[in-house]
Amino acid sequence: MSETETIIKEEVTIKFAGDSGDGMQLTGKLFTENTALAGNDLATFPDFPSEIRAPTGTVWGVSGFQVHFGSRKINTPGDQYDVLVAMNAAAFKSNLSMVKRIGATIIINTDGFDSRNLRLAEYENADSPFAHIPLEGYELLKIPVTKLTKEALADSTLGRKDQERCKNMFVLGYLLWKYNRRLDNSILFLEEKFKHKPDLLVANRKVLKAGFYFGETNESFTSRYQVDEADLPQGRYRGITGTESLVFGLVTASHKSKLPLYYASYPITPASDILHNLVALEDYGVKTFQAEDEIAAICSAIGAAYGGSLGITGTSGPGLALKTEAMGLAAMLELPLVILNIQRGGPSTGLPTKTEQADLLMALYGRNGECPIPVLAVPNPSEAFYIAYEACKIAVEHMTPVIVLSDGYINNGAVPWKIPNPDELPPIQVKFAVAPENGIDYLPYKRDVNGVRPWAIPGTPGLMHQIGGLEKEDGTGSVSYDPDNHQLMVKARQAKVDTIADFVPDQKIESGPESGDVLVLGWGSTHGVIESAVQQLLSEGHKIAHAHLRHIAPLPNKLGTILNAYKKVIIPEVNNGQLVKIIKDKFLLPVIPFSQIKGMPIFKDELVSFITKHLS
Amino acid sequence: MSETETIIKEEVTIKFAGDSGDGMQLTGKLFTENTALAGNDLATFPDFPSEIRAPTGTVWGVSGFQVHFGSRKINTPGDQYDVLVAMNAAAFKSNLSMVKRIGATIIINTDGFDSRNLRLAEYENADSPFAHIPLEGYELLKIPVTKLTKEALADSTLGRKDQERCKNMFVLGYLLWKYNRRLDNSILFLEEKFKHKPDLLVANRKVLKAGFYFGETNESFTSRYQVDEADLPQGRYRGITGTESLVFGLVTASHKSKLPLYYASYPITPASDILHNLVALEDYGVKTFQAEDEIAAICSAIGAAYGGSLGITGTSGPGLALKTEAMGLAAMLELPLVILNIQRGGPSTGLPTKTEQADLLMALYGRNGECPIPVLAVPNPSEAFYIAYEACKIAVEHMTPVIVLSDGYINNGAVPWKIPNPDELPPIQVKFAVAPENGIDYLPYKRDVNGVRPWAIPGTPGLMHQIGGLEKEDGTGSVSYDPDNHQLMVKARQAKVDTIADFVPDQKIESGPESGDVLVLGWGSTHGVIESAVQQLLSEGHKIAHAHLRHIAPLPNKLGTILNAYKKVIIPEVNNGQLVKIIKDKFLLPVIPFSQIKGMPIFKDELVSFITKHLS
Amino acid sequence: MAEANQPLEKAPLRSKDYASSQMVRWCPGCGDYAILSQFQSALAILEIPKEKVAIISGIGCSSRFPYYMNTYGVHSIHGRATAFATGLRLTRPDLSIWVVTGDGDGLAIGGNHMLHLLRRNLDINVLLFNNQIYGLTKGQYSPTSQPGLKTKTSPSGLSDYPLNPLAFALGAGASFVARGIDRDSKHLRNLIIASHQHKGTAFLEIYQNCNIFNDGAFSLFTGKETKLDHTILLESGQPLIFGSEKQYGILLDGHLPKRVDLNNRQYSIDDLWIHDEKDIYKAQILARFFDAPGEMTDTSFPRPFGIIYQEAKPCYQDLQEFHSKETMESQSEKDIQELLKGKSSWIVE
Amino acid sequence: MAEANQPLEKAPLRSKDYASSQMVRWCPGCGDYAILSQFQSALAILEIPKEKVAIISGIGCSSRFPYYMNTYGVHSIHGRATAFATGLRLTRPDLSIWVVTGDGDGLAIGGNHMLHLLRRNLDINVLLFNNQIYGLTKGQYSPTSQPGLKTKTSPSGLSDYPLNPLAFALGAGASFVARGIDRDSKHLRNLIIASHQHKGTAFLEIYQNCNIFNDGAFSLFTGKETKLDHTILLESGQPLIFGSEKQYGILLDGHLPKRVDLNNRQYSIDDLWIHDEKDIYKAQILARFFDAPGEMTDTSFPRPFGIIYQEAKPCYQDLQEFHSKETMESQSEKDIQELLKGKSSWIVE
Ligand SMILES: Cc1ncc(C[n+]2csc(CCOP(=O)(O)OP(=O)(O)O)c2C)c(N)n1
Ligand SMILES: Cc1ncc(C[n+]2csc(CCOP(=O)(O)OP(=O)(O)O)c2C)c(N)n1
Ligand code: SF4
Ligand code: SF4
Ligand SMILES: [Mg+2]
Ligand SMILES: [Mg+2]
Repeated sequence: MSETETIIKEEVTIKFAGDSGDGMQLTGKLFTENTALAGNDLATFPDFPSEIRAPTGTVWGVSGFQVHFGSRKINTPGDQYDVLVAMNAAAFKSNLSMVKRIGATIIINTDGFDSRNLRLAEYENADSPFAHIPLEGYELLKIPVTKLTKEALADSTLGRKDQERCKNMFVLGYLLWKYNRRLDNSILFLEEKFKHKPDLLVANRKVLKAGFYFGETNESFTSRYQVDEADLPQGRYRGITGTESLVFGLVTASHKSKLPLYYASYPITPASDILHNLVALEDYGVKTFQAEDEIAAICSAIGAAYGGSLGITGTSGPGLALKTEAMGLAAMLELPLVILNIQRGGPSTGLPTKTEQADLLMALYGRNGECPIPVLAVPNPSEAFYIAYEACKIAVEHMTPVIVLSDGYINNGAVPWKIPNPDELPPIQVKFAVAPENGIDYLPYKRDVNGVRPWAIPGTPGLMHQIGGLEKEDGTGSVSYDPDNHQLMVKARQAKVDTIADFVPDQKIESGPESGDVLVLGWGSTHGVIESAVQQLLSEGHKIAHAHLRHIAPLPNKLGTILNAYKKVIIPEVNNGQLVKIIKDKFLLPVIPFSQIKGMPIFKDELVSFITKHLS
Repeated sequence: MSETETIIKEEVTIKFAGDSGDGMQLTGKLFTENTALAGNDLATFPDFPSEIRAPTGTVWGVSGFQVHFGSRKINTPGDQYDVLVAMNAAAFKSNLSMVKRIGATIIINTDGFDSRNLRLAEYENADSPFAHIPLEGYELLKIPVTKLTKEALADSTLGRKDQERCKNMFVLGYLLWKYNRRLDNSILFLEEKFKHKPDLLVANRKVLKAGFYFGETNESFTSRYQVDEADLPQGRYRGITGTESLVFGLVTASHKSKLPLYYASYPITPASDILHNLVALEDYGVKTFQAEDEIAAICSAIGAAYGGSLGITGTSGPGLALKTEAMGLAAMLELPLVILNIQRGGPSTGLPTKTEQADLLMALYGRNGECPIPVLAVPNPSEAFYIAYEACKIAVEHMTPVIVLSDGYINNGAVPWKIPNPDELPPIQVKFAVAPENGIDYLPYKRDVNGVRPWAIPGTPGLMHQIGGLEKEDGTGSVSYDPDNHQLMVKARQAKVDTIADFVPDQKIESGPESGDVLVLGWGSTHGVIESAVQQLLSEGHKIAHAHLRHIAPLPNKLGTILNAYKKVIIPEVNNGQLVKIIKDKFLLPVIPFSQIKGMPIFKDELVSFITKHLS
Repeated sequence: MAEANQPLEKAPLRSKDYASSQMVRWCPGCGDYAILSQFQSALAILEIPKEKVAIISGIGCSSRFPYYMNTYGVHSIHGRATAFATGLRLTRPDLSIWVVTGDGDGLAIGGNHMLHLLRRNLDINVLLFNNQIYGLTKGQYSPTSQPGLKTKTSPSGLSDYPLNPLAFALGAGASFVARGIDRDSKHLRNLIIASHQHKGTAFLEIYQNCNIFNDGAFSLFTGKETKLDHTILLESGQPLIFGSEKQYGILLDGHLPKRVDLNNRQYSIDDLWIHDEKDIYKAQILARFFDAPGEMTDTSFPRPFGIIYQEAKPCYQDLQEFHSKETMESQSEKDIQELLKGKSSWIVE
Repeated sequence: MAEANQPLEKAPLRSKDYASSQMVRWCPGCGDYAILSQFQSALAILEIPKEKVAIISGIGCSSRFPYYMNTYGVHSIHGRATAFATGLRLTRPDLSIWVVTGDGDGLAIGGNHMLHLLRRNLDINVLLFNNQIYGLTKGQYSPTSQPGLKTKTSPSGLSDYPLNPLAFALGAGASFVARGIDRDSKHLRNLIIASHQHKGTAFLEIYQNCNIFNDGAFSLFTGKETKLDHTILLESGQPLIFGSEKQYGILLDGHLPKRVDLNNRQYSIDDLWIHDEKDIYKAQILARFFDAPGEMTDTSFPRPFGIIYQEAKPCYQDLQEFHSKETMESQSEKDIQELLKGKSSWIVE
């Protein structure tokens, strides 16, 4: 064993990249699992090709998995890579620009850089992809991974293809060595996975170890890294994606409220995974329905809500556009309904596999007539659970449709998650109407002190009533064309939604002082990058703070006071400045937009330097 | 002939109200035609029942026609009536609240107030509907119209029903007498209408005259009114509804641009009339298509635009909601398309036959992703023509979908209209792309100096290209997932729309001084009522002005300067404050909203008193 | 004992108990009145408790229907009643669910949801009021309007092919397809009852006269003089006979339908086609008695009324593993905690 | 003279001239490749100038099609290609318009526009790539997926009835209904050619293997061993014979189809059903060789390929008074002024 220096690092971002068939997702997941058990905080983000199966070796076909881990709090999957693993030339080409300029490590599988691969990756000079880039500052490790894998399996009975397919384990083994990890839990995983395929198990295990020992024995590589345990709150943890977190929030709401969950959806990227997850939970009383389109999905969810279920529908941008008319119906019927919108790049079909925050204004305003609907936004995968739960609570307790905005970045990203105890969640109060005993007429639109009408479900004797999308008379719910009644009802619907602000937490500061030079105000998936940027600037001594909106309609109480406590307010968004409009309209403050609309999360460095300019 | 005093009036509002079968629409139209020929300025508004044919005698079945005329400029159909003609108890009941408190005349057909009619109108005390109202201050004329009609036709061979149906002519005759008018042109009209039904002609003419002579001979009624000619600009005039005006604007744009007009729509109140009108214009090269739904309508219009036609689609609120996804496609394809939205009361099905301005935010923001689309608003029936024309011009010259907002009030209202000369309209420049001669590749997304891409229609040799709703590469239009390209394109689409501000007139003041205490800023159908209110306040010596937005996206140049020249800005809207949000966001000005959401136009008096409060 | 504990038997509900207190606001003379009344009477015969009935409609004159029923009712949005009802059905197996829709609502804007409802065969009864016009929006042509019809949007006569609702329903895989008409009340009532009794989606097209915008659209089938020669009432197991004097019959010449005159002795009743609701091939032929190809007049074959096709096939709910509210309530809190914990978790201390 | 003035004859276009320069990005092995290549070859045979071809698609793997054709092409939005094409067709009688769609795009979200396109009979050719799955969104079931299929959204096997696309099309009133399959290239090419030649809407369903998410869905119809026993190629005027040794036939027993074994001598070729594309009743029966009622296995009848039905009926454009661009240009400015002036106007001096 050679002498290896061990360098302690606070945080590291690794990107595994290869062809769709190279098994990079699995490599990433196993590395992540190992990382979590090592006690690090972390965040991950997969990066699928937009084609189903693009031709091997092309840039279109590159699949990647990014993991950011550290001994400190990790807020994002990282924007630039400390380590890039490139299994072929196309993976190298499409990821190089994201590698840190200084001190990064690039590990390439030299067997993926033969002339065929270089040509497929459209390298002009098919001989040397490295000719074009200044490699000073990088640690470039060229390893013939495929060859070494095959050598490790010299005596295996596996066919060539199957042998080659083990090469991702070589990479994993090598990286586990490099980050001072133990092999045992990855071996356990392989044993489980290949329980019924002993020859594959043997081969994969062999290659995994070969990668690890390659690190130990190969003299040329001298440094090894160590990332210490993070100081996470005590408790039981698991890994979770944003999608799972959302789904668990809904299912938990269903259980706490004792309302059967009905989820209706039409497949669309990136929302489809919610349906895929919920379909598997029928044992939890979940009923799913794959509708013929988004309109049918939402209408059937309203029908389910009318019948007394927790009606939920989910989609992404173009699908939300189709649901707008029916959202109006839900608002008019004043039935509980949760609408999940997992944003993606727009407009139109746009960039289906890329992330964006550009559906905010549509969520707030995209309906005919005066049609207020509460809008909540998920800040990160962990909190998706709580937002989903709260959305259900608001919907049911305030008899209103509620929109939850998330995005592809949150839903596909994964983090370690402190498993919540459902008993500690606030209860969800459901009050189904019962027939008035004194024989007086039932009034389906008689509001309580919070402006909420009763929920009377079919099947209940004595509560027969007829409702619809036409304007309704206050109290009785009959059709009314009366001018004053209309104004009254428009205001009543608005008031009902506005009142919700009194039932949700007041706006708070995430970090930083209560007043100062700059407040960075965010919503949705910019949470992590803003938090990182603000932490950095705080550590540099700046008077800066971070506030993050979980509720955009109605805006939480105390927001105005907070905004006014800073000299400047900066709003970073992955859109052309949508929250900016809301804040300017509501508070008449000259907030400063920072927008980056590139189908991916905002880069921390760019945000930091933008804020820095405004700090001076 | 009795002595009758003739009182000169500056302006008068008459409301004809009766059962759906009482012929009030015809009475109103004939009176209006007579009024126009008398040289008055005027505006009318019909008020249909929301039921197709509600049971006779009920409040649901009341049909009305309102006409406001004067010797001064008339801006609205009037909010309160100087004269109410009530053919039965239900008509009386449902219109009474709109009659001016002082000095108004109520003409009732006593034959429509028998106990059956009173019961149908749900009068509690079936004997006297007048018991409940203070009739001091009114001039109440009780005329047994039905009886007098029958008497006039004593020797007619017509059946009883047909005889009774002539009673609207009695009212018309009487009112023509009351306003010092001549009978001849109404008689001409009857002669035309009943050309092939001589007995009906004879009867109607007889009753018309009977009504006229009833005024002349009946001693009890002493005052007669005279409204002098208004000082209208010289020229040839005709009567026109907002719908017709819009339609003519579109057809004229088609002719001036030499682009065939393709109009696709799905029936919906109040937009259907546009389709009804255009269907009749096939001889003008107009192609109409009644689609299976609103989505098919807009998509087919985009298809027509792709093929080189002037593609237009029209709808009302709920239909616009359904078109949102396709609007995104049109924006992404950057094809010319005009989308007419005739607003009605919302949300959801709402108040289909009532007016409202609550689709503004949806028009601006109701699409997934960053999807800017120009929005124009029609201020009144006369200008609908010019707005429609301009919308087509912008769509074609800037290769963009354009939304035109009108509403039920404008589309159904009618005014005298100075007939425009198409030669005097600015030309519409259409440039279809032709194949590059030098053999270089055609670039479907190469923008000109104004950010506009070329229009290359199928059938043109050498320009074959493929486009779609996915993000496109700058220039080539190929699918692109490139981060920087996406940001570039988002900004380019926004810039293209913003640039339009330089091609439309700068914002102007409609009336009042260039600076002062209050600016009343409006958009859409509040034009008339704001103008009237401001005129009144100006005449009272206030420093007040009126500005009206015809373009809401992009906002016209110079608007900021104008807004800042007044101490206060008041924005009256028939919604919960939608333009208010836009102006606050854009100019950070604490504008004052005045909103009235009653399914009908704002009342001038209420507006005046609101403004007055802010003037002191 | 069990019997002694039962509540006193309530008086059976009568037709008028199903009527709401709302004033019915269709045009006087509209065919909708007759349908409403047969519907109320059918519910009374079926003895369905009022609170167990949910009527979902879209938008249109016909879709005002729920307001006039003293049951649960939703006047939803245009074309989407079928989708709304789908969610209700999937979560509420206990209710009697009716969709009331029009030719515009159900076949223009709502055609797709109708298609998929029929395909899925959910236990929902669809009453499609076909007046071959858009009534509520005041008289535009609809997808079922007849060629040549002059309407607000076809002022010089319609030049569009009408949809054949029964052929459409069969093509969609419907398990119950029937046609009734407003003017034949008892027959209509029986069809409504049969729709209820059918498990799976029941598609009942009802010809309904709109006396304002399309008066007389079906006069051929209702007029005293024409009716008997132009309609045929289908009855299971009975031969296809029609005509003012039962003088006509229909037989199958191989696979081809043929109209014959029984008077001319060439054919007798025994040669005629016997109606069999369960025969999809026959149903497909009957559905074409509408625009029979090769026949240039629509009078060659009589218009069939009654149950064209009925098939007992499992409905969607039976197929899906159905999770009722009860199932859900039996889930303990422990389950959800297990779910949240997942398969692999670790402890941070 | 006229001839002398004509431009030099251009070399005829070849199949590959219709291919765009874009790299085709379907999964290796996807059935879409074969369809693309037959389409290009059909256009070459038909000699349609590239610029006269417009291909409109929705969203889905199949809907990527236009990018790979060197013609005009629009990759529109999900389910709306038919509607988009409708507007293009109504305004551009000169183009050859093709809609390319999938089972999800054309029959789930786009079912209604498909229905009304077929009803209206506009002259548009629809190629429906049926892979019985949602490919692009990575493997959810579609309205044509087979019962029991395990997909991302039916992990324990699908319990939903599949739509029968041909029965649907016939029910919608389609004038041309055909079925092809990716693996039978020449047959497919001929069907594409026939679609083009048909005036009116041509509905061509193409079975297409999605080797990633639904591999082998049609293996019964393509596998060497099963193919001949499970498929039948329809040819006008020819008897319905199939089987590895042409040993099976189909005949009509009255109006009922019956599968017979020619080897057992009870029946001969002369007894068999002769295919007649113009016979709607036969077409309706053929369309049911899919889920033939009363038959519990789907192998009882072979799956028919070829033109099921074809009817010459006027297409929408012929019916509508069609106003071409020329008509419009012939309108003088005076007309429009007359229009604006209307019937009654007056002068203010
Ligand atoms: C989204 C939407 N589009 C259009 C309308 C207007 N609309 C209401 S009912 C109707 C058609 C009514 O026809 P039908 O369904 O046949 O019912 P009928 O009135 O004839 O009974 C239309 C087009 C609407 N309410 N909503
Ligand atoms: C409005 C909307 N809803 C959903 C989607 C997502 N989506 C894209 S393609 C598709 C289905 C594809 O299936 P199919 O039409 O059969 O095409 P295939 O990929 O199988 O060729 C779906 C659901 C979308 N793009 N737009
Ligand atoms: S318009 Fe026609 S369908 Fe509607 S209520 Fe009147 S008669 Fe009936
Ligand atoms: S996912 Fe299926 S349909 Fe799509 S390209 Fe791949 S193989 Fe073809
Ligand atoms: Mg109808
Ligand atoms: Mg498919």
